[in-house]
Amino acid sequence: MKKELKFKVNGQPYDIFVEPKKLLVEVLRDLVGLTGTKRGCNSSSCGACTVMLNGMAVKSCSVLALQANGAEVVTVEGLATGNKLSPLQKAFLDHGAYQCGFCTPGMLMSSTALLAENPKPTKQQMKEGIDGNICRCTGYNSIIRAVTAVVKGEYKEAK
Amino acid sequence: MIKDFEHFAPKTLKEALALLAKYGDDCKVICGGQSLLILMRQGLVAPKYMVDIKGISELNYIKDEKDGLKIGATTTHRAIEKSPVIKKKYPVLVEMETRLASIQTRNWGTIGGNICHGDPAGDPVPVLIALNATLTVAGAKGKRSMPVENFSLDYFEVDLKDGELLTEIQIPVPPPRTSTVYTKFNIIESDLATVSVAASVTLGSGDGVCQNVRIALGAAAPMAIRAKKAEKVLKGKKITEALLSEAGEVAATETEPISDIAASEEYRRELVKVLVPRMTKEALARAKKA
Amino acid sequence: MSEYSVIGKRVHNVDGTEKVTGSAKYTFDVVMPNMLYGKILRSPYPHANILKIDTRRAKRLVGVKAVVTGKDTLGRKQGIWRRFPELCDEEILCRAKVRYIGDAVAAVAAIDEDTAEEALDLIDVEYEPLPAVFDPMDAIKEGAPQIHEGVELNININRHIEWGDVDEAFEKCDHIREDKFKCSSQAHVCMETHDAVASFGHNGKLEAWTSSQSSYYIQRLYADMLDMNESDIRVHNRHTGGGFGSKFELDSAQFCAAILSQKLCRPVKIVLTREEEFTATKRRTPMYYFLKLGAKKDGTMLAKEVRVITEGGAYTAMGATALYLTGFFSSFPYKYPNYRYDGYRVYTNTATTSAMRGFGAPQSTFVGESQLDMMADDLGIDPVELRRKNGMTPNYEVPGQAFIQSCGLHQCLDKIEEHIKKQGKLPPNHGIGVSAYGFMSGGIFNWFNTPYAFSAALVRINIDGKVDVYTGACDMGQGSNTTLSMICAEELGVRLEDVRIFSGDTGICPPDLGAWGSRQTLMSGNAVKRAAAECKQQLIEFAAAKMGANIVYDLDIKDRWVHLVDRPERGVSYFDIVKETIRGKDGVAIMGRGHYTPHRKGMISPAYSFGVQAAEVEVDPETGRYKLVNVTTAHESGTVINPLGIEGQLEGAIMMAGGYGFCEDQPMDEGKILNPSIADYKLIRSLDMPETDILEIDTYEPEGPFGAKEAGEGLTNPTAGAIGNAVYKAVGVRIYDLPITPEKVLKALKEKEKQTKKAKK
Amino acid sequence: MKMEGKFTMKAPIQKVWDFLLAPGTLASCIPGAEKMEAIDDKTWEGTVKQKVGPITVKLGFTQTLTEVDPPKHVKAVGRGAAAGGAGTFSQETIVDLTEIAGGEVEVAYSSNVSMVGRLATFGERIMRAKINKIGGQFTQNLQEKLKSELGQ
Repeated sequence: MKKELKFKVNGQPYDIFVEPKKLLVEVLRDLVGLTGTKRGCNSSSCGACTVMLNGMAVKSCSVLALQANGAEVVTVEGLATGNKLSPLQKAFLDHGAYQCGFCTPGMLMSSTALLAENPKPTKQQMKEGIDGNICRCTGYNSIIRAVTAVVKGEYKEAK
Repeated sequence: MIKDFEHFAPKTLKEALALLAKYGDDCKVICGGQSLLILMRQGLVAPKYMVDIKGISELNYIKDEKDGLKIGATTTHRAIEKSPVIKKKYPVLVEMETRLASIQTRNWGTIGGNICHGDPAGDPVPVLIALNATLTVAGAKGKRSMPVENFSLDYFEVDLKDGELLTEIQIPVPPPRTSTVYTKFNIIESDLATVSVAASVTLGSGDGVCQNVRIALGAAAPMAIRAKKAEKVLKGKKITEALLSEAGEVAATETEPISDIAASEEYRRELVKVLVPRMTKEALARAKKA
Repeated sequence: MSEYSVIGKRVHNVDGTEKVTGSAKYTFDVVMPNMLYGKILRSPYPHANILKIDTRRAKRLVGVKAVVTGKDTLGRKQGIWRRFPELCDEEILCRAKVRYIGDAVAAVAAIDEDTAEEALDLIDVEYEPLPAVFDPMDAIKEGAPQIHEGVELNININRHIEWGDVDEAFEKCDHIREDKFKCSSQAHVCMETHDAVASFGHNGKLEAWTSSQSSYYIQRLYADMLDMNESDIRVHNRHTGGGFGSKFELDSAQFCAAILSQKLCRPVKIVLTREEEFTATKRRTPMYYFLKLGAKKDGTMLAKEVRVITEGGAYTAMGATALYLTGFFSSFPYKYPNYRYDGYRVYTNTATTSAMRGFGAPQSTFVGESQLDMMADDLGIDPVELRRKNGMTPNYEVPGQAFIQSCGLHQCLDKIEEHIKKQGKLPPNHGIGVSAYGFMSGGIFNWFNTPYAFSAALVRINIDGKVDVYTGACDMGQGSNTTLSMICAEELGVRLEDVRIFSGDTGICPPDLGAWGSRQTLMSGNAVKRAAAECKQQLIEFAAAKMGANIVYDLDIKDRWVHLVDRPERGVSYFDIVKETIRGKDGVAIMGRGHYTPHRKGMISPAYSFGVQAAEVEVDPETGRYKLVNVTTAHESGTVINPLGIEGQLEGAIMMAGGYGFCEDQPMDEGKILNPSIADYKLIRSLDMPETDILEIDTYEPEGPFGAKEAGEGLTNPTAGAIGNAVYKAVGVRIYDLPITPEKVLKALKEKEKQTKKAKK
Repeated sequence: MKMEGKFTMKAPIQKVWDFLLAPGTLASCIPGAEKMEAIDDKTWEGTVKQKVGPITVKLGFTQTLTEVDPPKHVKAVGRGAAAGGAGTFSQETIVDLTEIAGGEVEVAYSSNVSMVGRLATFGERIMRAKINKIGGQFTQNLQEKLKSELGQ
């Protein structure tokens, strides 16, 4: 039996009815229509589906959609303001912190959550911050360089 | 593929227990769901009813009380990791949490869910055993408590009867000059443990004698276990390298490891032999400073 | 470098903004009106006859629109070695027999994925299990179960390469080593699993969207399997979530989606699950290696003999190429005067082994570089010195095989030696291991039997001066769209932002063999460059006439400025010239065509890149656990088109190749892969990733566009060998089989301890 | 997954053999066996229920004696399928009896269990651990039954 799910995605309120078995990632992609969030595994291992739920990075394939009732969700589509990219998005571009791009939404959400929580992380903390996300292309170091650049304030005016 | 189910989101423990009593074997409890949802996606678990206790706020707390630390079962790993009081008084819990899976998992997954999943390679249980923790479960008939090492019964099986819920973890105030440490051995940093060791050492006053020691092993048997014989080797003695190494050898005989894709049975025993002395020594060194 | 205005600049990929905003659309994201979802039923047996398939119960399930089996296909067998029909051995939807756990037997289309999956459980397949064989060493024995009818001893294919007189040369050697190694399997683990949306119209034409490295191959193989004209099939390549060698053969998602769609005339989408991705797509070829290496006292290598038996799995796929290349690259990057290779690819009842980044060379480099270090040890020669003594140099001919023009191996060796010296005395249990490598820039072979040029491109300049590039090349994340756009911009003398690229759409792009064998920078790059040059020529002809320049002057275009080369201040705006040229050509947009097929470049590749890598590890001798501390690579890939792109390729290769050495493996039990999930398949994550440093060496490859050559796969070759050599340097034990796990290291340490004790007694 | 072992017992070989071949002896040693029905003197059908943590598996299975060489050798082959299409399994048990000195009989057994399907693919770590354990219990049950039956 479907149940009501009221939540906000990227600031936009939604009031929809979902089957209890639906995972947050499925609702975001199939019902809300935001396909930026990806799915790469079936075992909560790859992090491609990472979104922010009430400010925390979570794997949206491992959260029942109904558990997001009343919550605020931010997806990769919510990072840029109009045509203005977020500092991390800009840094990812400049540092080549993506290749095929399939893990990138998850990487961006993990790093965004990390910096929201701790604006001055150490390198080790940055690595921990994206350790739940697999990237098969870049080797991670360019992602760490991108996050470092943001932490150093190189993208300040972009805010 | 997840089979559909009926979803209940009780707001209180009482409501949850009533639901569990009503639906019995046909229902499963979900909290963070970080382990359960994987099994459900794989079609291995397909409950008709799901009691979602994530929203029960009365079980979500960290309390620092006179007789020790109380953690509610629906407290997330991340809340423990970031708790200032835990960091100050029970730093081993923070060390353990930072190595548990990924931040995403810790943000949503809960300590209670982890313990109830009964994975012998889980991180919290060995540490809680070393800390001499107690668990409280609640059911229709009331509450009961037990030492954490008695809770796990077998592979992925714990001492929860139908209709019962884990509600609280209690950690006693450690005696003075006590230190507890934890390590897990794996190949990929954030992976499950191939073998894990938690050790807690209490030093006697001044003489450097090991007054008490608790050693717990993860992924070395069907459930996290206490290496009691190894503890005996060390207890009441002044610790020497030879004794430590003997404790490692003895601990290895207490294990019942399996061979799987991560490691062979023999290798797991070897790791216990190495890591038990190593962690005990570490705990000892820290206890001396404490 | 300053001679270029676009090339050599650090630029972000042309599709970067889409990727960081989540607006990039992958096949995974494609949703079409009236679309159905498909799922595939796979064999749980490694080897069995299919006695009966009853689909009635599945068809009755509400929401199921079609169920197909092998009987619904034309019964053809496909393979990428099309020139050799006997090597086209895979039906994809099996009709009579399954040959590995994961072979497809039926497919369902339904209104949603859950319904389709539910229907799979309702298909009753009656199997007759057959004796199965999993290890090539067993499969090759007399009396082993025969996997393909008529294939004796299960030998799928064998390759022989030889030059010089190997036997005679061994007699002259002062020292000979014989060693055995085993290379493990590896999964590609593309973040986007194989997926396809196939859509047949009522006109019988097929349009498909798929995550692929070669739209042309998929189009052609579809045509083979469905008995259609190529031109009635349009394959789109959208953003592709990684390929690494796994996505240029026709796969079960593509084929089953098409068969279902053909039946229903509705779009059908199939996305493989991660488990299917691990168990039912191709993987890296495991190999048994038997090496014999002979040298003079002074370190001169006189002869090498290599025998390889590879685990082929159930079908041929690209495994035949891997067999050939591992044999050729076993001689790399050294000047062996005498060399012999014999390789056998053996069918087994396991998932098919095929192409994966490096294509047989990571295997040959691991074993070759391990053995070379052992030889250095035996001879008492420094490992870098030994490599220097025998290393390839520019303009070297591999006898009868290949001609190497540019080669910066020695500069790389110098840089790495310098790097190692700079580290000084290492802490205890640390070690630095070295590994040298080379790789090809695209293959010359045409077993696919294409009548087309290997690469082709069209360039069109529109009235506003903006440039459209059309190429069959496929960007799977490696950044070829960016590289090719840069090459086009440089050649035409415009800015990168003036170029728009359309790639991998067989409906509008000229055929190109696609993104494999590190071919796109050189081959597609040459095609694009030539197409751009043809456009530029038209502009320059017009500009020369317009400017009335003296006939002795050459014209060129740089940064949108059409000018005299010797008097750059004399010129006109590119935009003006474009407008006028189009007007002058009766309103036809300016178009250029370019193509490239290597000729007279030997049998392997038109160019080779080289490098040397040094890996530092720290070993815990009590547990065998080691940490990858640093990986430093000196490499040369000719002119660097996009430095940012090359860094990414290099660091990414270390994650993958380091994983091959360190932790990635696919253990099996009776043909069943035991770790078909990312939870159980160990991948290097950010906390495990070593520090990486790059030492760039300048070279210029005459055959490449602006002097460029490959920088994609070669970088995957050295790391496993460097790790093995580093572990040896750190604690003195040699691991002969991949991956080099802590457990193996500890076992070897204990064995060594035993031997030392014995020796003391 | 293979399990092997042997033990000795003081009893006439024929007696051990008779017991071993008695209807259902082998099948009933399977831990969690719930219902056992003899189809003929060589075939039994039954169900097995096993709980592995959160996973409950219900298997329907058939066991057949495929090789009988009295009083020395018996081979039993079992096949089963889990309810809900979660997977199928096959099991092969060989028991060899050898008379050794002093009126003792050596009972050597080997058992090979293999699983296919979703259970096998997904629950690797969990199932493997459990199957090892079930295998151990099976042989333990066999030993205990023999010993108790033959009064040792």
